[in-house]
Amino acid sequence: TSTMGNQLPILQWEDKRGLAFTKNNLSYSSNSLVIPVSGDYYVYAQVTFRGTTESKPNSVTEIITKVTDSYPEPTQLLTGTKTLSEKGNSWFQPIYLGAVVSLEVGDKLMVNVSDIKLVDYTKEHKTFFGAFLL
Amino acid sequence: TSTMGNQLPILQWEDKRGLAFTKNNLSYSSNSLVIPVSGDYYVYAQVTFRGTTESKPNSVTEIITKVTDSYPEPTQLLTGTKTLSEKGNSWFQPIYLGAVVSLEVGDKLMVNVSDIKLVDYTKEHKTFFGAFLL
Amino acid sequence: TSTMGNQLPILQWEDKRGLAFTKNNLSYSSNSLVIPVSGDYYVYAQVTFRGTTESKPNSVTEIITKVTDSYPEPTQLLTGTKTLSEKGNSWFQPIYLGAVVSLEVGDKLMVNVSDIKLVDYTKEHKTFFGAFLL
Amino acid sequence: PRRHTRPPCPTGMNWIESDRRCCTQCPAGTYLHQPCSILGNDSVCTACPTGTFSAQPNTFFKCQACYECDQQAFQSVLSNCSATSNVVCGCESGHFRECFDTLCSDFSCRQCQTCTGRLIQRPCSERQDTLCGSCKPDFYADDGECRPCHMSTPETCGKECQRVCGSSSSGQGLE
Repeated sequence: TSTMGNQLPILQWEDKRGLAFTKNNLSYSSNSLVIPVSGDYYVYAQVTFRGTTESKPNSVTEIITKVTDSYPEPTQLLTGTKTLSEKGNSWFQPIYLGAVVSLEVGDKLMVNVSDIKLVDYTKEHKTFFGAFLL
Repeated sequence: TSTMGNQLPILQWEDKRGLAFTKNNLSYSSNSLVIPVSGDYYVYAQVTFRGTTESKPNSVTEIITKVTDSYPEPTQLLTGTKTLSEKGNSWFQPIYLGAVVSLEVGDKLMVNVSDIKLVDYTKEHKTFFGAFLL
Repeated sequence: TSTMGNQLPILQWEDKRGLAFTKNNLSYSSNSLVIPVSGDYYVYAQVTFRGTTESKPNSVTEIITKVTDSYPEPTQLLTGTKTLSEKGNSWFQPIYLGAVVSLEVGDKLMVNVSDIKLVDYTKEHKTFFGAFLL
Repeated sequence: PRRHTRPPCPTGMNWIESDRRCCTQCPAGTYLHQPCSILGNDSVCTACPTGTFSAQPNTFFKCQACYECDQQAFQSVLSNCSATSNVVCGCESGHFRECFDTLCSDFSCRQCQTCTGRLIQRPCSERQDTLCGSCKPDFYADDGECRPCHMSTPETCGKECQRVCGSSSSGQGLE
């Protein structure tokens, strides 16, 4: 799992197969969406967390982060964080985030999570990430 | 309740009254939004589930599904699924989903839910469904 | 805290500093986004609620509301409401809402919450509100 | 930024941006089908279609959708949606409202307690459950329940049941 500085682990994404695609020069490389042209983008991501009672943390967190050449540290753009109280032997919890952010050409967007082992990566329609220029 | 194959029940929607509307040839028929022109669409839906302790399942699920002439089976585009742990007499749980998907003219979008009896249909601002062309 | 009629409390927002911005004549005044031109807008907001066990209510609610000159009462556009069942000494719960609504020039959009004391306003990436013209 | 410049409209009229003029409001129960125009014809108002309403004079281009009462939550219709008012929901008899927020705009209906064997301290009302009091006469408290005295045994026959089991046990003594 790759992380950056004191960041949370960074999710990796599929960008070609199934429902995944990139176009209009929005490209995907080293776990990031790379912004091709400056402007306002609607950026969104859903992560489905899941686990068993044994692996149930107090909370789960998803963060959409921006890395930019103009600033040495990542910037947290959007954060979804939720405490868990499920009791059954297995639990699952989706977190959706989406908003408009101003981005510069070359900026990189990534998704960090509190615990990569708890992410349901098995189905593309449960965990997804994207952006579009307004 | 209509279902298709081994699908979950399909929700029906109001498309004219109150906040509901369709335009730009995006039409609504037999429980589906019908895509008028091929392209990338931001598709979204929120379902508010609610019930009493007696009617509380282990989990609730919402799926945005695509039916297309070019493939005999429905395709799950977006899924939100959550375990429930509420203890009070009554519980309610919204699930929001939204993402960009590539669609072809004539494709149909619908919303499936784990249990139609648990859907709060009483207020249009709690349960809604839509799409727009980018 | 400002409220209107029998409404829930209205959130105040930062519209210039950090990630916040307004453009294309979409302006912010007296706790509302003011619509500059009639049309269909994708309106969204996330509120992160948080508290301790002592301050834990049965449920939390977020409502995006419209106030317009053409009708004397506010109209609820989108509502996210969830019962809480957390047991730990602290809890936090994000609610995201987003959909397309038809708006008229001069309409005002605001966000109401069930309890303003429970809103996490400390980090701009946890609680946010916006809209864009389609 | 460009200030929103337009003259205030006289009472009973609203500013219509698309026509940049004040137009007469449509009465409650209708919506603005067509704004007034420069030619002097007045606002054209149309009745709200079934399932929609407008409770106030307005220049809305659509009426609002009626809510529905939640049968799954044992709600009942207190008054139906009409062209001028939204549906009003309450609780079926024998139920009270459990509100979810300060406005009680969302609520579910819960069954009122029956206070078996107890005195009713406060009857069930629209917003509150029955408040049960102590055991009724000829009932005795047993593990949080109130049981009729005739079910008690000589051993459990407390002072509240003297009249019932006290006389029967002395009756046995006379035989």
